[in-house]
Amino acid sequence: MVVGDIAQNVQTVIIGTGPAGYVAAIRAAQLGLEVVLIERGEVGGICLHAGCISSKALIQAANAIGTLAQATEMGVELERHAFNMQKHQAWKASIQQKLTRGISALLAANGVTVVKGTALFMSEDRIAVETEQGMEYYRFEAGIIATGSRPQPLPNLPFDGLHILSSTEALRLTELPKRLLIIGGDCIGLELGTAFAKLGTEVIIACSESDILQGFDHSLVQIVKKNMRRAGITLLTQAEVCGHTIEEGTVCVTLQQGGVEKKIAADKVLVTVGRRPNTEGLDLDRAGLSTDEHGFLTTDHQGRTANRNLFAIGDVTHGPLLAHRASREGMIAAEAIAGRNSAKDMACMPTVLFTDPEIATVGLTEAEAHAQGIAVTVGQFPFAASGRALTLGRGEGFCRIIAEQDSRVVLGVHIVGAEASSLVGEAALAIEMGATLEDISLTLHPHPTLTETLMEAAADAQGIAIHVAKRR
Amino acid sequence: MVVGDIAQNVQTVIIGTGPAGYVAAIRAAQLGLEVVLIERGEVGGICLHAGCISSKALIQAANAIGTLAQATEMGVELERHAFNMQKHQAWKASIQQKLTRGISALLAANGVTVVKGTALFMSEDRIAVETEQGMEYYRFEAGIIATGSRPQPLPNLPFDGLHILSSTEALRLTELPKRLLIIGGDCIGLELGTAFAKLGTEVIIACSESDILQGFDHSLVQIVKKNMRRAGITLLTQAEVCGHTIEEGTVCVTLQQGGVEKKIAADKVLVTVGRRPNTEGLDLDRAGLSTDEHGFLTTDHQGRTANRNLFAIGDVTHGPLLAHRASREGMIAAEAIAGRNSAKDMACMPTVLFTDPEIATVGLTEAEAHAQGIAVTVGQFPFAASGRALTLGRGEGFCRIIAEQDSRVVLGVHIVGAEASSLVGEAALAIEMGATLEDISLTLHPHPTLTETLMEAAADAQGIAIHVAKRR
Amino acid sequence: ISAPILTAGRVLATPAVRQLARDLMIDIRLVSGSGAAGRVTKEDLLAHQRAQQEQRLSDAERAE
Ligand SMILES: Cc1cc2nc3c(=O)[nH]c(=O)nc-3n(C[C@H](O)[C@H](O)[C@H](O)COP(=O)(O)OP(=O)(O)OC[C@H]3O[C@@H](n4cnc5c(N)ncnc54)[C@H](O)[C@@H]3O)c2cc1C
Ligand SMILES: Cc1cc2nc3c(=O)[nH]c(=O)nc-3n(C[C@H](O)[C@H](O)[C@H](O)COP(=O)(O)OP(=O)(O)OC[C@H]3O[C@@H](n4cnc5c(N)ncnc54)[C@H](O)[C@@H]3O)c2cc1C
Repeated sequence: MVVGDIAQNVQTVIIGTGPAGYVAAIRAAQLGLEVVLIERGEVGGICLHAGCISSKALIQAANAIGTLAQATEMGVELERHAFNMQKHQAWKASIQQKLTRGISALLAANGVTVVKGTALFMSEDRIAVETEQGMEYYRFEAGIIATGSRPQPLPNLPFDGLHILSSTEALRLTELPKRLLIIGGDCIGLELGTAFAKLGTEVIIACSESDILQGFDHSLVQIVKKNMRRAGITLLTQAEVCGHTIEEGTVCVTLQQGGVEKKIAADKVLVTVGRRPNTEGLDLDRAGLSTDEHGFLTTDHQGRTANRNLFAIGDVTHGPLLAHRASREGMIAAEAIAGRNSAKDMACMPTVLFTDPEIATVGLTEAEAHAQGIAVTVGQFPFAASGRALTLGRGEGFCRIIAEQDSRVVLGVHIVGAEASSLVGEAALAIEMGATLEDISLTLHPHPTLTETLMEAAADAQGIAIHVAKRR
Repeated sequence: MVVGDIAQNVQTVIIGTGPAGYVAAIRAAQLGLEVVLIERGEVGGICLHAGCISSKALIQAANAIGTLAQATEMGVELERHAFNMQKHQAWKASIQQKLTRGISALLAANGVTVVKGTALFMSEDRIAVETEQGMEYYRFEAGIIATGSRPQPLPNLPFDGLHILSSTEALRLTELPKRLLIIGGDCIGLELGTAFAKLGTEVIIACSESDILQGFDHSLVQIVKKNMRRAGITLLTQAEVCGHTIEEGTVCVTLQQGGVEKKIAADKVLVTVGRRPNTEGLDLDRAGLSTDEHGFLTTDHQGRTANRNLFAIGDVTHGPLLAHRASREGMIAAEAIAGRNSAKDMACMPTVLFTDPEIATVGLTEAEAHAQGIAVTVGQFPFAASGRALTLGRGEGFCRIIAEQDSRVVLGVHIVGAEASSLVGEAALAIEMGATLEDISLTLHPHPTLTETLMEAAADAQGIAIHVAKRR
Repeated sequence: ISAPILTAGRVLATPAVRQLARDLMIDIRLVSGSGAAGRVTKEDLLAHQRAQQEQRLSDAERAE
């Protein structure tokens, strides 16, 4: 790095160390670029510190308790159990520490310079970083904006960090709430709500839509809703927040549901009604950029913004707020900066929900295929017919496959059931490879495993499943 | 079916209702063939009643207890637990019943005639079936031998069903043994040994080889051995059985280990030193067939024996004793009989071991590739670097990928770690599709899931893994 | 929420082949696939490239 008069010249500057930014930094460094990576908080971003990893730690603790119930059925006799949230937080912190250290070590091993501070743009090719030691300035050949997103507040239910929480704060609780009201029916609310309910909290989920998980196939959602009911979760749909009061540590939220007012008291309220990109305060206009009305940046197939030397990746850009999208965009942007022909040409983007059971979906749903005018063939296999699922005590759920009718090329796979998050890898590969139904059904899948559900679903779509009675 | 003078004429006769036979029957019926399926025991074969399913039920109960230890770490506080083997057997029986009924229903729905009895050959195209009501005779156009296998006894440690058990009997115990000696280091012994150890039995495994799991990559086995040690299992290698005595309910087995004699006392001894095909008593010579010295039948790429109208599939034939091989051979034989050009042309045959952690392997190992003179590139990713594995409390294990050096076509994948049995589906599809390392690393794998381990291993093989420090 | 990038009439080719097409500056939509279900293979790309080069050569000859 050459220290200039005012600004240090650097090949690549990246703002944000979430799964978008740190991955871009490592990839750029691998390709021989000199990289300065700027982070105002902790290395790892939301994903590591208040997102994917922390939520999955809580979910797994809750699942462990769920396993106890199954274990009883299997012959394991147990006496009482309790959940120690402080111990849980310590365990989670140890994982986060391990992963944060790992990322820092990888950044160091690749020669990436990490600067602690808050970045903002000075011009089209310069940024300022406010560090503890004062301001630093960098002039860059290429820059990447990877500043991520933060929880969206509800105007009439603003976060106070004590009673009205965002997901970030809910994940930092050191005591299990007795009664938790969740506003919002998206995946974050459902994942956390299900976990808290299993851990012993009384959970009420209220969403403004006609059902939870809008955009997901209805039949997948049904399976999850059944287990939510079993976990004792109350679900209120088409419910709008009208107002709230806080008295003696209890929040009382007034909801409007079909013209009727309902008051719900809870010791904590979790609001998960979406996320907002971190684009304010960056002085993007000085870099020649502007966002859409919601604050998101528009980019091309490589992640390039309207400013040719500036890229934007991850949650700040349009698209699903998913860590793997963020990381992949990071790789592609880094490769583009290094002069490669990489492009966001993925045929599909898997989505996994760590609900109970897990949902994993990739590619088109039947409805989406119909909307595109594609004639499809559909096959399905229930986990109840899988010997492996039964021995896991997890006979609920199914695997569905959707293929183009004539070519039999796989267009979508939708799984709700045990280990769906691990099964979806094959489905994603199938779609990217342009595999046909036959390719999947002719591939030997080991017995007794859950992978057989995809094989059988593919066979079912051809009318030749062994373990499904003829329905044609 | 036309009732003839002595023998009923039937298009297809299948002997045995294991995963080979019942699958062949359903497939043949789907293709319009008239099928008589003969079974002397229970529908479902070893797989369902004393193999895959029953062993996995026990393993899962043991894993549930394993989860308790992890749960403690995660913040779940537990009081004592115990294992009730009778309750376990009842649970397992309910699963077996469900699956047996399912198969019977599928057979009925497909119009397959199931005959209860023991079959033997009368001639090249006739069999006799000894039923409770007397003898029945069938003249067939095509026949399939799917009579499976049974445990191999040790001459100086013969099964007595009380103290010296086969896997079948070990799986039917209604009380947990206090001390269990297992003779044999193959997967059946290890799976059951690990499960019993976790459930509270003191387990000693003795094998005659220099290590357990001969044929598996050494580094995979190391991970499993570490967890075996943790579960308190004692492993004795290069140990030969010399003799035994039984006194007051205790078996005392004398082993010879490196010239030294060792006496081991146990309340139960489980002998798992292989399996023997069920080909005696079938009067195969009358059908024009003979077996090899071990009793196995030789078949062609469709499963056809030396008698063109007779097929043999599953455990009675040469090859790994695996249920999915059996089922696939069943499908192929049925299709061949129906005049189709199906063939056993699988590029790979996955093997899954339900050890702790699970091992799943498919395709070539490095050593096998070298032996074939193929230059390979290898990539590896540790579960310890997977956020998902850590939140599962399962940071042990790795995923390794082996590709042809020049073409980068994937030749083998070897996984030891959590949910390996679900992850291997993608690996098998990759090999069957002729996928390259790039195909896998460019496919978007969802975060945070264990599927990322394969993606990272594929990237590592190309020297571009994000989460692995450079080692080249 | 789920992001189907899949569209009707997409070119069937594996991720590695798609990347190779970009590296060879070939518009993969113009390549006819010889693989199963019309999949474009690496060999198809190389054949397309050869054909393009021959075309360019003969165009150049004609221009002379
Ligand atoms: C509870 C929860 C659960 C989730 N679960 C999943 C899941 O299971 N799977 C999944 O795929 N996704 C999940 N997500 C979404 C996922 O976390 C995000 O998609 C992902 O973190 C986006 O990565 P990013 O790098 O774009 O941004 P972030 O992870 O938000 O990182 C942005 C970083 O930039 C820093 N930054 C911002 N502004 C500046 C500035 N001006 N100067 C310097 N630094 C700055 C921030 O401090 C932050 O560290 C979850 C999210 C939440 C909240
Ligand atoms: C403990 C254990 C665990 C295992 N775990 C796995 C695993 O995880 N994965 C895996 O892939 N494989 C596993 N196996 C192996 C698997 O069970 C066999 O490969 C599979 O059952 C073979 O199927 P088959 O149909 O060839 O024979 P079988 O399942 O043995 O069925 C043969 C049937 O034929 C009947 N029969 C035999 N002779 C006659 C006759 N003369 N007349 C009428 N009927 C007859 C028998 O009663 C039996 O029902 C395991 C085996 C054991 C013992």
